[in-house]
Amino acid sequence: MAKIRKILVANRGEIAVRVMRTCKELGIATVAVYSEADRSALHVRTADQAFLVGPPPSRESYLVQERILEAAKKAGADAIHPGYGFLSENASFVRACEKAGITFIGPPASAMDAMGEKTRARQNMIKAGVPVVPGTAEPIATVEEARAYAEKIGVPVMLKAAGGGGGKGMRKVERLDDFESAWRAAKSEAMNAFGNDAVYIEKYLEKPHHVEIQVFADQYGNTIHLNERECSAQRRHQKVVEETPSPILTPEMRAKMGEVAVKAAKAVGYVGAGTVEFLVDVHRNFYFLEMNTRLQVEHPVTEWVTGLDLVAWQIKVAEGEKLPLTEAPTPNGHSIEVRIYAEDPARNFMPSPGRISYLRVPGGPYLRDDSGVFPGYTVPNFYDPMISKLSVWAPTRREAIERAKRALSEYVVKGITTNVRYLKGIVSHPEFVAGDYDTSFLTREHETLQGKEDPQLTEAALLASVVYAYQRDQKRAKTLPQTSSTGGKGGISAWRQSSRRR
Amino acid sequence: MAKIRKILVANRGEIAVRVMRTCKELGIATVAVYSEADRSALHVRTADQAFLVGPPPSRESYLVQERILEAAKKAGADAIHPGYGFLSENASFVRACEKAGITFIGPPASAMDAMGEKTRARQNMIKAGVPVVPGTAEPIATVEEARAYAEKIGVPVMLKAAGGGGGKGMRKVERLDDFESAWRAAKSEAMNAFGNDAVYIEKYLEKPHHVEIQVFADQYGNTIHLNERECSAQRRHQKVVEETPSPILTPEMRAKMGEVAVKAAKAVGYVGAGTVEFLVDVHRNFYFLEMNTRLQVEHPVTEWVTGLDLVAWQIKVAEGEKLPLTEAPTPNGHSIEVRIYAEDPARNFMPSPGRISYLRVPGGPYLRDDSGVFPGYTVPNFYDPMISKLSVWAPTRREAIERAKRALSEYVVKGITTNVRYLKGIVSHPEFVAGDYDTSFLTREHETLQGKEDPQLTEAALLASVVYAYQRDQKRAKTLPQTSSTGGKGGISAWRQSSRRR
Amino acid sequence: MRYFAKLQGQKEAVPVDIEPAGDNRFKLTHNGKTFIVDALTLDHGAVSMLVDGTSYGVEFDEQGDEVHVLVRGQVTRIDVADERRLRLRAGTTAFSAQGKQVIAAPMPGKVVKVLVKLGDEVKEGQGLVVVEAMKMENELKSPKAGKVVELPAKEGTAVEINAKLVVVE
Amino acid sequence: MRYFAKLQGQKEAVPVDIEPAGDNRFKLTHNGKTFIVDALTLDHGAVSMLVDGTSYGVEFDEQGDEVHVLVRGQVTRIDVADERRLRLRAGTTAFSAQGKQVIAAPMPGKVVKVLVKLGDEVKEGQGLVVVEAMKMENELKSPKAGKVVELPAKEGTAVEINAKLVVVE
Repeated sequence: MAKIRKILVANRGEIAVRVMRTCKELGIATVAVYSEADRSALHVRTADQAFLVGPPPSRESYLVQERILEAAKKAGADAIHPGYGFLSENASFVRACEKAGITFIGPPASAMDAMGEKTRARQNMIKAGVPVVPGTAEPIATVEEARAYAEKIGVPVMLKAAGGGGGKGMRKVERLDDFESAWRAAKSEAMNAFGNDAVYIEKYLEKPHHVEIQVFADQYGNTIHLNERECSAQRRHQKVVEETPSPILTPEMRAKMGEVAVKAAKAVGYVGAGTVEFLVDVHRNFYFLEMNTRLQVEHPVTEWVTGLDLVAWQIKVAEGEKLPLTEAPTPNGHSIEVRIYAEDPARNFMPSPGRISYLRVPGGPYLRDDSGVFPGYTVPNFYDPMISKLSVWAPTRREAIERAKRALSEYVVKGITTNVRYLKGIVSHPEFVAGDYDTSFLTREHETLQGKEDPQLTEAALLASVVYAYQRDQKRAKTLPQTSSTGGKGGISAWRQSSRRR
Repeated sequence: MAKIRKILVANRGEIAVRVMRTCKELGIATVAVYSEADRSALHVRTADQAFLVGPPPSRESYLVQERILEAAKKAGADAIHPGYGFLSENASFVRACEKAGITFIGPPASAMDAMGEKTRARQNMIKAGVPVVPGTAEPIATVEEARAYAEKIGVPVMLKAAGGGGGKGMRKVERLDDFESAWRAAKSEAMNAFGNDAVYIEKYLEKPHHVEIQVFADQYGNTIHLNERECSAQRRHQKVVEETPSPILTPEMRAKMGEVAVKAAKAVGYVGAGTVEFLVDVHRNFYFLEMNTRLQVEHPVTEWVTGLDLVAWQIKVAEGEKLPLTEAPTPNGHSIEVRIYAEDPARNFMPSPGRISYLRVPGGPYLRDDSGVFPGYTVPNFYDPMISKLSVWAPTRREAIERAKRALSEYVVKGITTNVRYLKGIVSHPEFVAGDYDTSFLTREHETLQGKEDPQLTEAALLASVVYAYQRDQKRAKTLPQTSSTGGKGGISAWRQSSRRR
Repeated sequence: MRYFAKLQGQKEAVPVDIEPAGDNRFKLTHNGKTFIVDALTLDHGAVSMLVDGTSYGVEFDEQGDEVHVLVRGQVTRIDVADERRLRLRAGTTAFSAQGKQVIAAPMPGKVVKVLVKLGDEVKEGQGLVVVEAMKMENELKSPKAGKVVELPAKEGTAVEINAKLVVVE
Repeated sequence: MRYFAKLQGQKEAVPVDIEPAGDNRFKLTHNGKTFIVDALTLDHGAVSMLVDGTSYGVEFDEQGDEVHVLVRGQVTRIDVADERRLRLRAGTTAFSAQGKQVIAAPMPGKVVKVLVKLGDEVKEGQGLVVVEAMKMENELKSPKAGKVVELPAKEGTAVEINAKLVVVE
């Protein structure tokens, strides 16, 4: 098969940049696509070429197949990397690429058909003899039927988008009273995220762990796994912290789950990078949850302990190369990833888009920042609030935790609110440190994770704030004697002005 | 031996920050010292405590033992980490620490005596049966004697500071006419750097490689080596790019040199981290050059391929722990470090201190930025021009080179001139890529390394500059109608003003 | 000079006196205690603060009335002002002290659903509008039981931060 | 509007015409060729520039007359100005065109050695003063053969960038 010379990355933000970095190292030219809201985005400047594909809402830009393919033709790209989300798990797009004679870097459409629709996936896995979580075999048409089914199997239940994963269009229902609103939210989120509002129901397992297996397959049927990732630190079914190896897995379990994951991938003729997600219950039984037929956000932790570049592998497999390994490498050391979101944990994780006035990222040994932003960038409010992924490596889990805390203590983002302190709260929490935390961890411990106040630091902050205000006012008095009159909002606007002028 | 609870870092810049990072991960409190020129430096903010030790010149601050010890007592530090340079190889300081009852994190004074004075070191090594470069056994008193000796053994010769390494107080003399000025420069630099202007002479080997072996010893006589670093990419005897493994070493040579290095360390009763530097000639004979009795600038490349934290090891050895390894680990993959200097390669590497108006550091897989600066920081003109060390890792050397190029392409420093492009020129140069480059490489290839011009990029720059000027002038016309009158220097000052206000 | 600093979540603003003491030094007095603070302001809204030897790297981030102060990973939200400005402030905040409650957009986004009609009686905690930002839906609930007296929120419209959506009385 | 851009190392400034073309677009004409450039200025002296599909992340850094333009790792030093400013410039630079050569401090630092005396005859390339900055000693050599007619440099004194050290005529 021919070498790939130019790749269009059909995505935005950190993952677009991350893919382009590997392309650059491989000497492959890159093409960015952007919506009107992303003209100033980092991925546009990182690429060799960039094309506008429509208005801010993803449905009108990043999700419009024709626009993406048009850009690819204009640029003369011979391959498309979909990243994650958007069109990455859309089989019809894969077919459209084939028709256009452009290599889609990912699994064949058939494998996506088999796995993309979560409900069909469940049926396929049952056929393949893979254990699955009890639930409906099909999406449910009406809220009434859905509610009836929920009553039948009994709450808590999970509402899940059939069209895709990543926590979008997912809702846990604890009380039947909340069913309607949860249903509405799940469907509308699903439509936004995947352009498909089909939702189905699963029984909710108590205190489950979310453990996933990275699989990789070439075009010749060689399929291996690259060990697991522990992703139980979730909020709203959105992963927040991931690590590998999983602190709860024995070598035996790892081998068994890896074997099942490979079986699942082979059952659908999988090619490229994929992830088989499992729920592990308190008795350490594991159930197939879904297969993500694309690169995962959290792939860096796997890269840290294997020394591989998964994006480079994806490209090589798409070029028709054979897998360089024939079996899972033994994990080297430990890696933890934390996701940095533009959101305010203190205000119910309210998204906090806006201008990043100052940014200082951590440095030093064994850490990695996969960012999609830069100082002076304005985070738009149309897309996922994740602005960066910070990952660390260390020989042992204990050291990795200390390193993650150190790295987070160096992360400074100003102008918008982020969850940096919350993340530090998570990796410092005794339950996380002990290693046996289930998917209810973040919700249960919400209060503690906000972090408790250190009176010494509060006093320091108090003193500093007075010095700050004093110097600001002195300076203002000097540089803009007139503004005292302009303080329409009781001087606040004047403060802002002076801070801007600085 | 007792655990260390608080460490004073008797240094500045990136190495002070790097040491403090490890301390933080180990739960050890940190104390910074700073000169009047460093009040705003990053290491001051990174530390838990900070104390002023004197005026800008290092002779009046960082090199004043009493001041450092006074700060340590005030802070209640139980140990001092010297970093590299400054007091790190000063035996009298080690004794002063002992007297003060403060643990010095480094070798015992006796080992420094034996190795610190380069001339004594040579004698000791000859005793220990280690091959050395021909030269004077002692420092030379007068310029006349020195010149006479140079004439005797014949140019080219090396003038070297007896008091310390790191390229300071070192001059190569090609023509006897240049002898006096080289001698003067070497002595005065030596005095500045080590407070000792003793200089001796060595025969200069043609086309030598600089290959060094990292050694480590605990307090119980266990001494191992951690493989080599290739440091032949030098300018003015200042390392610019380092890598490991060395592309010219066979496993046999590695073993042999490692053995000799361990012998050298044992011969002087060495403890802690040290580096034995060798010159390797065209016939692959190697000669002892000197031993650096401290942490090296380039230690990160060794950390990348061993997974170790050498600073953590230094601290544990100082606490009396045994070495965790009993022999050299096999290097895992390949690592390259480039040193980012505030200097202008196009103007004879003129130092370029000043304010860093904007900084964007590279991110993504397998790279590490050890920086001592931050956006908005003013680089003072009193100290070493190195502002950061960028290192990368990859499974193979070829991939590491591509990654280094990619990382450098993301490094943006504005306000001061840096050698970033020059570094990219080095790692892209065929001779470097081929792997067999000697210490004359950078000087020989100076012109090529400036990089050649790409007309397409020049045209892009031309267009961009006009857009920039146009928008700037439009904005100025709007916001400061009056400044047209203030352009004292023909509008230049006005440009500056407007850019400042922005 | 006297400043008043109100920590987030606290009712009372505490007085702090400050006077310059040369170089970057300031003498601060806060409930009885006096501190000599060496505070070097860096040019990106940060201060390197030394309080007899202890080093604090402080980052400031002004957001409306508050300045967010980041010290060693802890963010403290402080509303600090001199007497004159404090008086001005008092005027503006008096309003919300009454029974009327304004529900404003907590972030820029899009109103995807309005769950009430003008004149509706609502319970405390009842959902009023759903605002979507960054693909997350956020249901804004009523802070009190009462009646919807204003309803500027329209489904499908984009809203700026702090835009008035609902008023409950 | 017409600008003149002089690339470092070139004698002649080339004329470039620019006119806005809506949004972030500009029509530029440079020796016969016309470009439609989509140039979005970011707020830290950078421009994201698209020239029919090709993306250039451009970073600007003003240093004196010149603006240093960083594009894909290549730094181009350009002196760009409109006609009025260009005329002003001419006046200031005329001076060095004469036989007099001013040797100025290339960076802030300290004069550690003055190697000549007032009135000395010097050869081209002869060392005049040694300036130390960042622990590196830099010997400044005479650009031409001539006579030392001014010598403001004093050993042991600190000097700012561009400070006049020696004048050779």
